[in-house]
Amino acid sequence: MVQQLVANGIIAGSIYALIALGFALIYRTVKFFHFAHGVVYTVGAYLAYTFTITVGIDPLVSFFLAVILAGVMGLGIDRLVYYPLRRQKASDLIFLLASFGIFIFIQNLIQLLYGAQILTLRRGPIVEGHHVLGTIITNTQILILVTSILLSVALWLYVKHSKLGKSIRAVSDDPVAASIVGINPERVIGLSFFIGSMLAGAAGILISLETNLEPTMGFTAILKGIIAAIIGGIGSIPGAVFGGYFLGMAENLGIWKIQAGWKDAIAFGILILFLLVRPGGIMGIPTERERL
Amino acid sequence: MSTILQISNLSKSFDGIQALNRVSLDLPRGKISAVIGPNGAGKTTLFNVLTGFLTPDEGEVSLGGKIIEDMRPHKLALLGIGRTFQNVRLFAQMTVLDNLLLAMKNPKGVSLWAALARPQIMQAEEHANRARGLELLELFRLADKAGELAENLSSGQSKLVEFARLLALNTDILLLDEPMAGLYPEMIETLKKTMQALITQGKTILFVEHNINVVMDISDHIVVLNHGQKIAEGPPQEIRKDEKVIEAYLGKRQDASA
Amino acid sequence: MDYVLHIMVIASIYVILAMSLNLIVGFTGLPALGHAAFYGIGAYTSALLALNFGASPWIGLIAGAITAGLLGFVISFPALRLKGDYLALATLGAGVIVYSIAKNWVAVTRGPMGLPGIPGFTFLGYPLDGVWAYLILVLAFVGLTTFVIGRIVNSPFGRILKAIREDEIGTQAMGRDVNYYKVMVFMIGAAFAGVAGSLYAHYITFIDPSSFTLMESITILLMVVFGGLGSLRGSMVGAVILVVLPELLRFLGMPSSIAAPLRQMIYGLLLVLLMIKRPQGLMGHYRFK
Amino acid sequence: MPLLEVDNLSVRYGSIKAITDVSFHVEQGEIVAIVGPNGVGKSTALNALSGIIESNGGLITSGEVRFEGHNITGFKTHELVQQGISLVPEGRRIFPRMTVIENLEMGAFTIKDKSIVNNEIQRMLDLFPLLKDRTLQQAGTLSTGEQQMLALGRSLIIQPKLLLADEPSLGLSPNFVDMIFEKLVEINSEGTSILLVEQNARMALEACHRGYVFEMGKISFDGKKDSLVNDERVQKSYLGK
Repeated sequence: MVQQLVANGIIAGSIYALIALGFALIYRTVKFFHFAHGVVYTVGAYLAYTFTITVGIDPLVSFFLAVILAGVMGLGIDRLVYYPLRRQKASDLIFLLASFGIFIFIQNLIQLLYGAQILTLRRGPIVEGHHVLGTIITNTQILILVTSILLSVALWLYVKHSKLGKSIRAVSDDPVAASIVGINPERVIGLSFFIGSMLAGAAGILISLETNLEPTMGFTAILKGIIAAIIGGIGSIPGAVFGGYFLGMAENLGIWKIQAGWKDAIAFGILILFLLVRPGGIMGIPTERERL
Repeated sequence: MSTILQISNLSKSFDGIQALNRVSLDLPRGKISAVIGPNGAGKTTLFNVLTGFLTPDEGEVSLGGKIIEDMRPHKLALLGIGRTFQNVRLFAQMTVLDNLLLAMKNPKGVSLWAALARPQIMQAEEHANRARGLELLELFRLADKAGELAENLSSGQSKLVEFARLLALNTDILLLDEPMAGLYPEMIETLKKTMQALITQGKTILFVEHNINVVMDISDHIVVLNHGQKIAEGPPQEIRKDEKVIEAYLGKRQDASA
Repeated sequence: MDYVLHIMVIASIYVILAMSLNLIVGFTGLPALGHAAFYGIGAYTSALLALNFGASPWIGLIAGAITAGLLGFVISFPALRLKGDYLALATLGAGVIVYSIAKNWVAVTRGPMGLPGIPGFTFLGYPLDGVWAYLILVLAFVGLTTFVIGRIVNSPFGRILKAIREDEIGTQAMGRDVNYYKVMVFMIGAAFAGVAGSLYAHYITFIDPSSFTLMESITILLMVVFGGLGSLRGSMVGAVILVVLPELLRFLGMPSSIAAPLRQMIYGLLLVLLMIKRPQGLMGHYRFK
Repeated sequence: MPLLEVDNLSVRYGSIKAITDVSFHVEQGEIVAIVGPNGVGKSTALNALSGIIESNGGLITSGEVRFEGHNITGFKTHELVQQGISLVPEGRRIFPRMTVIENLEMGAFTIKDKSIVNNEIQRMLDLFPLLKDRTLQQAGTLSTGEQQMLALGRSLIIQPKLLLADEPSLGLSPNFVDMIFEKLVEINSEGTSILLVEQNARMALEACHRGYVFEMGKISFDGKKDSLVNDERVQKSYLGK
């Protein structure tokens, strides 16, 4: 029982980590809560469904396409909505509300186009999983875990070592200083939206291999992603991964003795606790002190 | 000369910088004192600690001989230490008169109960406060701006309204953070006269200012900070000749070291 | 005709919700995203008292206001430490927790099955079972809310709230204890939302957790933002328009599988456009800082 | 033709006039110092020509800035690097969570050729030996003086034609102040023109070829090094008459 909960926690954590990663990457450069990140995740899943099931393209090719398009969509949201707000020097709350608006709009657009019914990407019979250390793990779950870890490591390496990745860190540290050395902060913001949104799209596709697609799937996902990012220390990449797994485990072990319906309450309880006690998160970058 | 505010061994560091380093000073009652020093000397930090917006790492402040225990900003304001801010903090989307009314004591009218059930009592008090607010604005010839939103004022007018608001708060000690910055020469003269008039009414002023001519002109006492430490203290004519002060401002004299 | 009156009752309940949220968000500048929690707790308190103890809806309404107010007291604590996005997220989280309780504490709330058969209001022994009668009752509470919140925001007390919205540090420098006002505002706003919840429960006679979701909180917030932060009249107009507008879709003969998402799409688009073009809303002057 | 010409520049922050009708220029090969007490608009002048005031909410209301004869008024900060203008900003603004090496790499962001970048980084480490043992340290953990060295190195890595330095001695201990000024003179002797904004008037005037003295948003007087170093008006502008 406990082993199975741990295993479930790790799988859930893999997905949370991916969403939190993209969210954190974007947060680093723009410093507001891109809530609509959740709907990019949904779109990723529905695009993959459309390409594989409706159009009938090879799954691997269609997943690849869906991920790229999710990235383009994130970039589009930034240019269309956030860029004008940045020009107006709007407050964080205005960004957040606008982000809610985008989320609601696209989620319901999906509902209109695909209907509210549950769709599935899975084909063929359900294969029984492998028995590992007293738990049952399916091939899909192994795929989720491995992909999540690979993408996390790839992103970490990219940001740590590539020139463009470093420019993301530079803008994150100090956008003005970045422009002093000749970096165009707007381009870096665009880059972070593109990469971050691809990660969200990938997470959406992975989860829809495991469970079903619903238009509202992005909602809980982004909330969990934000919580994971905050637990890990908002903006930190290893922190986001850690936060994702921590949250996945906490939720699943939390329901050991109580019903599964309390997962969300547990997640938000942890969030509020963190916000009040340790707002910087575990690997947090200290937020700049408010100056008088 | 009696001391109204006694500051002893105040230290504060943040972001790895020692912004205040064991600063002690006695603020003489009923005088104008100035804090000067180059950029980053710790002047504004000193103000922020004295008004409770920053908690000191060590040291204490006593008012009228008694150590202040509760250093929360609103408590200090009620105890009689009022301030203005370097970047003028008016309530931008409220009228000029409302800005002043916010500072005034209204023991009867500010409660929720008064708002709901006793509007007439509230109104009477409100009436008196309004009259007093207009009077204060008139001091700076700004009474005609009473109904204007604060965000529509020029920078000079904002400064004066913030000063008038501090007078409405009616504290014994006034801490002014760069009161002259952004003012026209005529306005500077008005403000200087007002500061001197306040002293004759028994108020005590401590101010930070970059306009050195004003500082030298109206201060009874000058404290010089550099790198968070007090490097000199005394009347204007002494401060101006103090080699340590000159060095803090202009740098080391090259020929002297050679 | 009854349909029109029904829409008016619903719109009036949203007017109360929007005005009470406006007190917190628009007048005091605290971004609260969990208003549906107060609304829900008022509804559940009132309904459970009536169903389990046969309490009069009037008692339930008062009890609902009190429990919601107490929840407001609890939720105000994050507001003392957090600002901006973080406060929004914490209140949103509190809303989700309350929703989870309604959904999972089956022994008391019957969970997703909801509470059917909630009795209606009576007045001096006469049941208010016609829509007309109920509309008058709800409008009376709209009047009460307008009176109380109107008095508050137009008093010296309200002036301090607006000062907090403008600049907390400046307000403290004026000798005002900002924390006290924040707690009070959350309690009052929550209490009125509780009243709205009670009115809703006894009107519809059935409640379940789906009426008190985060989406509901966002809808109420949209009404406030759309009408104008810091404008009570704006909240009235905002609530009425956003309740009536989607109903028009139904008149165009759209099936609800299209009308429902279309309505949400309109809300979403409106929110985005407002933020870009007119963040102060229809009748407001205040802009989020 | 002067390297940099600033004509009648006026800047406003909201309704506050920060500088009014300020004109100055820098000739090829010069160190030009702008001195004066706090809050008189020295940094504003520099930030206006580097495009930084826009992100601080400032606005150029009139005037023109020319570099090598081209009008560069209102250029974005990141576009100036392409012109060969490099800024050492006030408060250093190194990237605190990146290592010393990474800071230097970012300074070379506009250089495409990797081998050139590596050579230039090496050159900077030779110029500022203090940074050599700390290449992998997070820049935020350096001392203020070391951070200033790093900021200087980060700006010099592209071999700018003009270096703009804003209060490089601010908050530094005396031996670091000396070191910074020595480096500036050294850099200049290798051909980089420098515009230096400094509160530390004695050091700055000693190091420069020409200087301008700011008072209350305007230039009150200017002159060659020798005339300014002994001018009593300088001290008066700081400590009153």
